Amino acid sequence: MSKIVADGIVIEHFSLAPMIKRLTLGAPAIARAAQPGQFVHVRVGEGYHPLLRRPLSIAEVDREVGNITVIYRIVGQGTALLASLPPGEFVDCMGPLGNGFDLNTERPLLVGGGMGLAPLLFLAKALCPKPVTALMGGRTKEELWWRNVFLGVCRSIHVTTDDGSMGRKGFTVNLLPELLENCKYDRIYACGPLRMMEGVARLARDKGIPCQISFEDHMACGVGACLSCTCAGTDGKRRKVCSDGPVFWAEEVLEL
Amino acid sequence: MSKIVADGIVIEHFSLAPMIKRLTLGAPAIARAAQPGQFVHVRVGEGYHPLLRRPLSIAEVDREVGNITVIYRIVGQGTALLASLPPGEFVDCMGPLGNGFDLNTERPLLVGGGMGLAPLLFLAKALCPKPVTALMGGRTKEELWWRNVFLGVCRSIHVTTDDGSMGRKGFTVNLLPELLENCKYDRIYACGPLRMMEGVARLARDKGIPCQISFEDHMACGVGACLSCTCAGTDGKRRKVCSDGPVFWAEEVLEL
Amino acid sequence: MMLAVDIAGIKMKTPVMTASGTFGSGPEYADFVDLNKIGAIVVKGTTLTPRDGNRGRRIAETPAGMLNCIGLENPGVDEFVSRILPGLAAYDVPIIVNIAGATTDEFAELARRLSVPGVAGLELNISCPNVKEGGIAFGTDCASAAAVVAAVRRNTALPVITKLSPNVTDIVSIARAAEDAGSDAVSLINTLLGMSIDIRRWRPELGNVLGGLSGPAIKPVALRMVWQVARAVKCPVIGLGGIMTANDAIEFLLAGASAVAVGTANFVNPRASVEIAEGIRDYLVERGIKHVSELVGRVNENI
Amino acid sequence: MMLAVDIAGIKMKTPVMTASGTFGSGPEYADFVDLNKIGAIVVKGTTLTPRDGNRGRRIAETPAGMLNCIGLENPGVDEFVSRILPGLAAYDVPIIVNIAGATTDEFAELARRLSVPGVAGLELNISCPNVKEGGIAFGTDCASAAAVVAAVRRNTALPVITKLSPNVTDIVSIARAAEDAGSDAVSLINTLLGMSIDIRRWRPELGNVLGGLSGPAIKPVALRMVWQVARAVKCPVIGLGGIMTANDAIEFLLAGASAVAVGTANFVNPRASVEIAEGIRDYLVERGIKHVSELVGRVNENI
Ligand SMILES: Cc1cc2nc3c(=O)[nH]c(=O)nc-3n(C[C@H](O)[C@H](O)[C@H](O)COP(=O)(O)OP(=O)(O)OC[C@H]3O[C@@H](n4cnc5c(N)ncnc54)[C@H](O)[C@@H]3O)c2cc1C
Ligand SMILES: Cc1cc2nc3c(=O)[nH]c(=O)nc-3n(C[C@H](O)[C@H](O)[C@H](O)COP(=O)(O)OP(=O)(O)OC[C@H]3O[C@@H](n4cnc5c(N)ncnc54)[C@H](O)[C@@H]3O)c2cc1C
Ligand SMILES: Cc1cc2nc3c(=O)[nH]c(=O)nc-3n(C[C@H](O)[C@H](O)[C@H](O)COP(=O)(O)O)c2cc1C
Ligand SMILES: Cc1cc2nc3c(=O)[nH]c(=O)nc-3n(C[C@H](O)[C@H](O)[C@H](O)COP(=O)(O)O)c2cc1C
Ligand code: FES
Ligand code: FES
Repeated sequence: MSKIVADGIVIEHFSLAPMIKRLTLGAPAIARAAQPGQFVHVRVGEGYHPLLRRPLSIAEVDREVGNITVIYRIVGQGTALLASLPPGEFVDCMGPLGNGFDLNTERPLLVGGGMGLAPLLFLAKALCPKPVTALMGGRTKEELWWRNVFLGVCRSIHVTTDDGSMGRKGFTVNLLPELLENCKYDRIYACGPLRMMEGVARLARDKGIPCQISFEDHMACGVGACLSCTCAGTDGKRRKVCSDGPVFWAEEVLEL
Repeated sequence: MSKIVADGIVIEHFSLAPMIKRLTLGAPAIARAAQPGQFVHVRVGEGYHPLLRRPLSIAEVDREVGNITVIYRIVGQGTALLASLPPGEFVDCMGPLGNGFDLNTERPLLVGGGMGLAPLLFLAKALCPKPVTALMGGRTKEELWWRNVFLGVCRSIHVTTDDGSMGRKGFTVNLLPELLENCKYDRIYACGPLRMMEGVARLARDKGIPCQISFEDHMACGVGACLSCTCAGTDGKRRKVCSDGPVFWAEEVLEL
Repeated sequence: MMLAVDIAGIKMKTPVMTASGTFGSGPEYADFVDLNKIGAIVVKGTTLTPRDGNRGRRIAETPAGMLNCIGLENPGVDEFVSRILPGLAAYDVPIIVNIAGATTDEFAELARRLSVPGVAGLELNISCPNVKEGGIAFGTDCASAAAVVAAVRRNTALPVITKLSPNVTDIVSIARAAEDAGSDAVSLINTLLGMSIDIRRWRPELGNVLGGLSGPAIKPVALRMVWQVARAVKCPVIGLGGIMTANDAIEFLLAGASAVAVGTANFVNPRASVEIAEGIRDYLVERGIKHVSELVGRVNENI
Repeated sequence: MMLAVDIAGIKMKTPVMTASGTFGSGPEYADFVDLNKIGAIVVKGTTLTPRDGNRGRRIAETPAGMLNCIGLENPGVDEFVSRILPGLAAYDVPIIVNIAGATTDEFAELARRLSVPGVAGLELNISCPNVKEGGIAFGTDCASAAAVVAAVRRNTALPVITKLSPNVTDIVSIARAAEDAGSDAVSLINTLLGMSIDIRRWRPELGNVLGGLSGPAIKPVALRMVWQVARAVKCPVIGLGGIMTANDAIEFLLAGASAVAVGTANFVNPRASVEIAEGIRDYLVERGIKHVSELVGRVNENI
């Protein structure tokens, strides 16, 4: 599948929660090629300030219509600029970039925190009708509007919050052992804070379940050319998050 | 009258001619203070690219409603950005800046070329009901949509075009001697290309008619602080176009 | 009081000054900002005799920046002292005079003539890229920088600030030379030497061909130099170069500047110097920090 | 043919190259641009042994620019020759290898090992701001720059391009030293040394504290240096620094560059190198100019 640069037209753009937006772009060639776990590299303005593109995970795809959707948090200048675009405007996208998730599973468990849930949403849809279990964590229930977004695409959803305002009190890694006890998953996919992914990967290894994780790093090129985003592989070789990842097998990049 | 910085709200913004726009801003304090010949210094974007403000002559003022109007040609990045603003948006304006025209006249003649006609429009209105004569020049009749704009505020309008497609063929300075022969003006106001203003000022001097001209230069501060825009006065002293001008008595700055 | 600083004996209500050449002598901006709320005003570069400055176009825009080649247009020191300085007495703000000599002796003479009431300090412009004699040449060589400072030092009791050029391989050594020669503070950076070309006319955009680059584009270079110099000298450092917002100013303070100056930003937002000071105060209040000096040099490089 | 140039014996279809470190070794961008339409590809800085590069965050954005502190991560020269170079044979584009040694001997050895079929030329990176040994130190001193060039010269028959650092007082003297020591061309500029600070965490944004500034912000400085150097040396000059558009590239050609390189622009627009070449051709056609060489150095400074 080849990567392209294309002007995606804004089809729909609205707030899902405070500071969180859902943006659907008409970009048929990218939609056709996109795999769960891949991302688009988006130019947020015409001028030189900000200069670089912003990487955003592909959260949904409508291959027939030719749309891709991203879900993002407004954190700085770039996402704020993006957030101001009304339907009909164009967004310059490079994509789909990176290596996606391995879909070779029958009983998948998806573990996500924060904006890490965005690529897992696409993954969950792509895995349907397989029975997808999702485990999601957030600080408070206000952060778990994600639950509604995942409802239609999961067999079951488990939730933790740091303060116990929704689901189990604690972190996803606290609930995870129970899930692994009760159910036989053949693959775990984790995306979120590094600490969380490490915890998940450790438990997965102990149970002998193959685990994939998705990394984030500051990116300039997004295609493996600039070495802004590399990390150390456990084999001593370097990996590029943008093009070797963002999805890796846990043991490839995490010392567990 | 004191200068201010204010967010003017876009009231009306439309094309007067190809690449020419007329922009009306709600900016009551600037409207109240504005004198013909003064300008506003306009920030054309939020970011740092472009960085500097753009000077634009005040072309019309509605003191009651609190509006000012500028008429500008799209020539580069800044004016192109400005041109994209719809009604309801805000434009950060400093103004009114500079020294305006001396209005102490009974039979004024206004001579303008190109965008130099913008400040003369405000002047013509301010001089009403005195009998204002306007002499305007352009390359072709396409450039003389200005004529319609001036119709309501002048007693008589004379037109020259380089190619003869409208009015007299030639330059304003070619027609000027005739006008000066036939009519007794007590003041000439000229704004346009330097060569034109020099020609007009020379004829005015020969006839003993006091003449004011309006200068342009690249400006950073617009208030006399940076010395980007200075020119030599005929007395050997320097003048700042932004704050000593843009309107000068011809003999103050032109070696005739 | 949480913003008040004392830079080499110059008492300022806020650590935010205006940069030479960008704020006239102050009154030009009085319609827009209360000059009494500015840390200090550094007036336009002043020379022994009046100067007309450079011919032709004097500014050009560049991405997130601007080039200028004003060429030190100014009415000369005597006119400044007799005509401009008295008008500034109406304001309660320290006036620092930026001086530029074509020779060491001229610097010394300027210092002598400016050691008058109403002048709070002198800034030695050994870094102007836009003049033929003197200017940047003094600022690219340790020995001549030191000679200028020493000559000025002998002729004045006023606080002396040396303004450094960024167009050098090793700004730290020049800063040290200035300090050792008796400079009470250093300010940096002046503009980076740059150029732009009009591709329609195949000509430089600026009348003087080359000009000085200022504005946000140069901020990372300025910040780096302030950090390098602040670690190397004991005297206070005044940081400037591309400061547009309070956040920018805070970066400079953390990097080691005891005060900052705002230049090009004045053209974009005439209230910048005061709004930046307000923004710094808000930042301190939000974090429960008692005084701005607690930020100075506190960037932690050990990652 | 109106765009074809010969730089020190390297035949290019267009005068638009890609800058080292910003275009991988080429295939990374092959989905977006036809590599055969690029003037020359300058591959990432290559060292004698593999390097992991710097720890921590490696890029930060600045107004109209970016900072990087990659720190010359690369698989080492042998891996390059055995594994990467063969793959590039599929493309009809000159491959120039950017080399970085920690010592003069290392530069010489790199040149020897890279004097193999498939390598069209060497670019000596005596200007990397992001490594501890070697790097920029070679590029800030005439004698050591000359020593590197001479050592490389003895070890290779390939065209040698010396890449100059802008972080110097006098770039012209370094360019002359490189030319006199046998460099066939010079390329400039590498990045300006800069810094940025995270004011929430009171830490440098970059893992390496300092980084190299690139992008449109530095264009005026790069253009000035190209103009200064092109007037002073006889060898061809390759101009780079902030080139985003054909108009930017034309400024560099008029200033005296015989070819240009596109760096940071690739990140923003992966087709930049080819679109810029197309834009230059359009400019020539519109003006009835037969060949791009007719632009080189034609800026007229006599205003
Ligand atoms: C592969 C990948 C996928 C991502 N998917 C999503 C997603 O689906 N939804 C979402 O909300 N966010 C996602 N992010 C994070 C997102 O890219 C940043 O939040 C965004 O770039 C911030 O830009 P800004 O200008 O608003 O923030 P600023 O903080 O102003 O950005 C400054 C610079 O830092 C970079 N940056 C800031 N935060 C991050 C970050 N967390 N990761 C990488 N670079 C960063 C920016 O790209 C920019 O260059 C993803 C990041 C990566 C690497
Ligand atoms: C006092 C004054 C009043 C003016 N009034 C009008 C008016 O009423 N209508 C109108 O159409 N134009 C007017 N101009 C010219 C107008 O300011 C420029 O056309 C405008 O700044 C161009 O900006 P740009 O970004 O589109 O062009 P660019 O060419 O991209 O601008 C690049 C830089 O050059 C400056 N610049 C470009 N052209 C001029 C110019 N002719 N004069 C001064 N600076 C310039 C810009 O401000 C900017 O800093 C006036 C200029 C001055 C000095
Ligand atoms: C138009 C203009 C005129 C300047 N004149 C002087 C001057 O006379 N003396 C001086 O030391 N610096 C002068 N400077 C440099 C500024 O004081 C300041 O060092 C530089 O612009 C960097 O700060 P900034 O990016 O905030 O503008 C001038 C800068 C500009 C833009
Ligand atoms: C991420 C990155 C990595 C770079 N790596 C190298 C390098 O390995 N060797 C080198 O000589 N220059 C390197 N450079 C410098 C560029 O080749 C170029 O000189 C500089 O970025 C200025 O050009 P630009 O503004 O077009 O990017 C690098 C620049 C960037 C942004
Ligand atoms: S972002 Fe350039 S290599 Fe990953
Ligand atoms: S524009 Fe600054 S003095 Fe006129």
